[in-house]
Amino acid sequence: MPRKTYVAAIQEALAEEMRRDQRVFLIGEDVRIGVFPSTRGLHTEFGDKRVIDSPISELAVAGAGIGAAVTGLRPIVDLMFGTFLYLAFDQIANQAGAMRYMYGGQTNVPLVFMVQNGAGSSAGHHHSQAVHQFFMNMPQIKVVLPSTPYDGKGLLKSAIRDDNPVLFLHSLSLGGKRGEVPADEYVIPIGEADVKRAGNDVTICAAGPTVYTALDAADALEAEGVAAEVIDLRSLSPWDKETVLESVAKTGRFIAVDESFPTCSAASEWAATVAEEAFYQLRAPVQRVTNKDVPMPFSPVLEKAVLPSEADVIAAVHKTLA
Amino acid sequence: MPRKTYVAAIQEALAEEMRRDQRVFLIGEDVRIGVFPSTRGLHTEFGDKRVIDSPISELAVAGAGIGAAVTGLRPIVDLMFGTFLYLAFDQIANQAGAMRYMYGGQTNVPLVFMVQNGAGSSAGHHHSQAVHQFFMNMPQIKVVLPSTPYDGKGLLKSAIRDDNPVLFLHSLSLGGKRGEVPADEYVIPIGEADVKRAGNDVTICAAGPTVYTALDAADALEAEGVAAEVIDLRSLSPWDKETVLESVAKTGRFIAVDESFPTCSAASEWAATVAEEAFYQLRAPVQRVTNKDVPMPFSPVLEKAVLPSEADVIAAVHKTLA
Amino acid sequence: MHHQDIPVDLALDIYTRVLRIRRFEEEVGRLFRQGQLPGFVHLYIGEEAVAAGVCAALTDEDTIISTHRGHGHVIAKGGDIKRMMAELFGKATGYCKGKGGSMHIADFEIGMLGAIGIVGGGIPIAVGAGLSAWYSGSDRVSLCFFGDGAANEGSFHESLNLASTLTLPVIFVCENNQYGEFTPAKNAMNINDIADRAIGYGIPGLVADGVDAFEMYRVTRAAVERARRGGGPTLIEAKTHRRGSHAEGEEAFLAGQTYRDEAETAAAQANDPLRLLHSYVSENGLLPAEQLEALDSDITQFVAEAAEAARNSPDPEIESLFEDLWL
Amino acid sequence: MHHQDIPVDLALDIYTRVLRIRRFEEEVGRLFRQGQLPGFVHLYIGEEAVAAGVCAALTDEDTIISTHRGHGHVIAKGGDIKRMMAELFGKATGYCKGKGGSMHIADFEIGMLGAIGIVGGGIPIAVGAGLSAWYSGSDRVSLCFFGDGAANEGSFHESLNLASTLTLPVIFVCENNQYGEFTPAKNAMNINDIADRAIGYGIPGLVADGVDAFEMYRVTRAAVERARRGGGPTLIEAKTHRRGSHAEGEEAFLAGQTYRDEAETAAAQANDPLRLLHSYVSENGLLPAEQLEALDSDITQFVAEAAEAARNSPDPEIESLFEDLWL
Ligand SMILES: Cc1ncc(C[n+]2csc(CCOP(=O)(O)OP(=O)(O)O)c2C)c(N)n1
Ligand SMILES: Cc1ncc(C[n+]2csc(CCOP(=O)(O)OP(=O)(O)O)c2C)c(N)n1
Ligand SMILES: [Mg+2]
Ligand SMILES: [Mg+2]
Repeated sequence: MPRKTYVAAIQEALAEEMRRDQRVFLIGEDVRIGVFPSTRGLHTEFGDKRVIDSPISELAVAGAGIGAAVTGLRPIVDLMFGTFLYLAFDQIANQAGAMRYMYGGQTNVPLVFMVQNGAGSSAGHHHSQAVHQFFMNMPQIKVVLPSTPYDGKGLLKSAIRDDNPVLFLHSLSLGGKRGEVPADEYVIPIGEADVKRAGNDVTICAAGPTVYTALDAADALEAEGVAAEVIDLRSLSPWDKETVLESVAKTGRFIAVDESFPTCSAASEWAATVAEEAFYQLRAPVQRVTNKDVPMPFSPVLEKAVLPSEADVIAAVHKTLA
Repeated sequence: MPRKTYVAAIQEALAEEMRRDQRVFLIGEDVRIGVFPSTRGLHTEFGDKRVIDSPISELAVAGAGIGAAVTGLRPIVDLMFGTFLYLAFDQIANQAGAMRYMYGGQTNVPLVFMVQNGAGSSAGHHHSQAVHQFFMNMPQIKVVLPSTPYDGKGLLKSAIRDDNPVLFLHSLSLGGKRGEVPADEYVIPIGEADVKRAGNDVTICAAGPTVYTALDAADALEAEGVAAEVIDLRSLSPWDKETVLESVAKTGRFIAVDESFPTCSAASEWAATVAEEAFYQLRAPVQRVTNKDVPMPFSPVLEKAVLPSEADVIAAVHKTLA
Repeated sequence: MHHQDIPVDLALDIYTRVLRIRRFEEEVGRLFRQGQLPGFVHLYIGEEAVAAGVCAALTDEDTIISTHRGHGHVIAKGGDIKRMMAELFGKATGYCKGKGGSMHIADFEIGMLGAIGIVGGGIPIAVGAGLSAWYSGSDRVSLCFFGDGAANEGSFHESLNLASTLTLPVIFVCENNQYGEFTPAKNAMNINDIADRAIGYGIPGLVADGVDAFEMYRVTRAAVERARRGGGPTLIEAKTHRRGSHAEGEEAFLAGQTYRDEAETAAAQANDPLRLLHSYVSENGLLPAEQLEALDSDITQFVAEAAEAARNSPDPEIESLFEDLWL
Repeated sequence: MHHQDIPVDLALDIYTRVLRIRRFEEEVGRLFRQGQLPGFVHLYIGEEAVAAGVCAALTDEDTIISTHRGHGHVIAKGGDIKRMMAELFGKATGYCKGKGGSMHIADFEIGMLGAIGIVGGGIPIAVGAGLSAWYSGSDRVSLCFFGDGAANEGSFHESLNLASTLTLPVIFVCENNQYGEFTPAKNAMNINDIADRAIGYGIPGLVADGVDAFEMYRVTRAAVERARRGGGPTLIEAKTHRRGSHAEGEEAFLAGQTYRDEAETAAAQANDPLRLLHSYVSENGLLPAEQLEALDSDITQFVAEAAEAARNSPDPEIESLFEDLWL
């Protein structure tokens, strides 16, 4: 199988879906030139109408995506950084995330919002926050966050084909990661986790960049004779509770690794769910490994210290086994 | 002690703090006439400069509050309904919630954002969402949600005197509730829960309107011989983990009752924390009682069915005791 | 006075739309006062000529987006009074099966893409509907109603600019009814005409008399033609008057406080769009007096029946909570 | 050419500000290319006359708010080059102890209330600083820098309108450097002059030559006087040119793609604000040639020393993570 980078796989998903379906188009700031390489080259192939550079107007661009979606198109709205969604928050939470329901099923919103999620480029608070937890809370928005080129391509295709609004999160820090991507057409269903590493001693749940943190920790733990199971959720909403609960039934120990501010985070959700539904299988308390509870600092050493680290995960595993 | 309504107590806190400190002022849409009675009458006493009607421009009004706060004033920014904060989300998350930290402690943002939180007026999705979970996630924002006139007044005073940004949430559905409010000056520190009812069998954690849901359930359970402890968190961020953990140490059973969409909710946070830190005291799984996971419908019967009910709480208690 | 350019059929059509809105809103006001309606209700009385004139210039394919004050837009676009009334009652037979309510009526069959309870929230969505038409090469036009208050929201600015840069077929109709809740428009902006804001986007901005349904029709038609020709968006400011409360029952809110300019209110009363149209129709003999009366009583009765039917409709089943979530 | 109204001291002051910004930014560009700086860096080269002229018209009490492209604003307002450089390196000795970085410099001591990385995010905050002055009866003025791209954000619209309705002492300086990232301003709006948007708020809107520091000084001074007199806000559009990249290292982003109008770039090169000022200062004999040279080499050396000091400064302690959180 050909090996591709994470961004190349995402770019490929965009190009293939735009070829497949004339209703799919891309709109956002500088998507033609491509601030992120994921949209680069699409303008050359698809032209002005299908790759639209917008003014810097997140609220209107998000809303325009919604209006286009409810009138028959399948927009991909690229808003660049996760935090820029804050400017479009109303359109996502109040409109995209409710129109179908609010209007009694008269319409649907087949729309993908696409942004980079989380830290890693030492760009300070305004460009380094993870935002998935906000959108997971919304009842009518799907959220995905792939960690590999394979998952990135397969999930983006599913997101574009989904008849509901999907927030597709990608990670700048994973952009250059390479992995196998089949030449043949495939999709990855939204809502299915992937066990990235099997193990019987402890279940570690992660998504996006933290999958690698968890895998690195699992490698280190192997040397100690601890077999950690690393589940890459891939989809955050809906998320694959079943796979996680099955794993915990086997391991009796659970650690949620999540790049985000701790309170009301995805890690809180995973930990609460496991505590609720696998209580009698648990042999030790669930644990959360998240960002430290501070805004994202600029300095690379501070940024690194804020993010969940391999050492944090190992410490949590040691604690759960103690 | 005089008995006052919840809104009257809030209004009193505003008036007293504005009298006490010339730097305190109020800005928002129709705060003079008072869309909500909490701001009524203040304009008559304090005049145009201190009670400012703004255009319908949530983002700018929130930002103006921040700019005023960092230059020496103590603004209260009333944005009416919780969902309207979505339009100001950037200013809250990126600016108010980070400026002090981001600028290395050079400044601080003594600012209160004030909105009505949650459902209860059958006004449909756009006017009925609870939003506290979003702001609890932010590392540099405090969040309070009082359930009684006494708590409302005391917490609002603390919020206004706090040197950091505080989101003060109040509840339309509690507006007419009456309770004792001391004539003498008092404040309630942010971060302290209040045990609204003591009991040894199960710990029920709630805030705002769900405190009454929990208390009603506790009344009904008493008849069955079950003694539920109802903790009113009052402050959601920071929240009083200690009081909750102490209670769980006693009861061994925990139920989080939270009016909000379930995923990544405050209930998830409370449940995860208890599961993490009180695991060995727990005699049954933690449980969450939240909204059903759908946008807020308009119809009163549907709205009621979405919200956490007394029956839901009782069912959870039965389950935890089974 | 006779409007040469308004054929009899059209004049009667517009008159009927205005009348239907008025009688509907009057009934809704009564129902609200009687405590029969849940939630908030914002009436369109005094502003009917805007929706009626504007929508008469649209085809069934053209789409509209509306606001919290949206009943008139639905009716003007040809919506079903019975289903709307049922929705106001929160019933299963309503437009949105009781999930939307007064502030969230939609009828996608007739191009009414929905009322939005967030001030300014619909404007970008209308830009998207216009983008859709432009993208597909359709000659559909997207039209958006919003208030003077909404014109101070960031969404207004971003949306008009976006529509302008892409030359989209979008018509922005600002219903300047002089108030946003209790705040006079002139306190919320330092300009006389919101239409002037069009200058900032390089698009035409027109002021129209929102009490004159025919003028609304004319300016809208010109904007529609321009949009269909690929000429891009237009901003139309309709000067109109909100006759009654911001929201029904506001007396309780106000608790004796006032915010209205009495003289202005009196002038607005005198300049009633329904009365003006009625005079026109009868003075020019477009319809005999008895038919005019019959039309009115038919509509009045129809609305009353709609209320009766709505009242007697079933509430939504609790199970329906989990329907209409995903497609 | 001789500017009668610009005293020698002032001309030299402005010249010095421009020169300091230029030498600082050149050094930062070098450091970035050498991989010494973390994060994103946006240089102000070509736009120096705007910050220098504008800030020369402000007192130390007046406040400014800046953007992702903010180094020039800090220097023009009298900021400390050493502390800024240390912040760019993310060091403990930086303005924000390493927590802010290039896009988030602030110096509250000199009324520099902070750079904001969110496009348009600073505009409302500047309105608040103006509100503060108005509230306290101070004659302080609040000034806000932002780009042509930011003028399409909702925050621009809401902020100018809010400042206008309250008649606040706020000066909005739009640095129209012709691009927002890779998008020409003219593609992102259908108007020639952003200043025209002032019409929509009932405030003065002026176009100024952003290459001419003295003109920037003059229009700002007039706006400041107006604001201090209680005349309310002014929008000033400075026509300027971003000489280099949107962000340093964009060649990698671009991967061979181009977005610039070559002729325009050449014209901008020819119209360099530093060269123009240098000619003025030397041709009018404001400073002898050798002193001019000494000034330049002093600044150059100072900046190099700042870089050296920053490089050798300690990283923040990990414990500092939990400082500066609450007051
Ligand atoms: C974003 C937002 N802010 C505030 C409100 C509360 N609100 C509802 S209607 C209204 C006034 C709107 O004024 P205008 O746009 O002129 O419309 P009108 O009611 O006059 O038709 C306000 C402030 C809201 N629904 N949404
Ligand atoms: C809200 C938001 N959207 C997008 C961006 C990404 N971004 C950073 S700078 C920039 C261009 C800004 O253009 P302009 O306002 O003209 O400022 P200039 O860079 O030209 O000085 C963009 C789009 C951002 N930082 N914030
Ligand atoms: Mg209005
Ligand atoms: Mg620019």
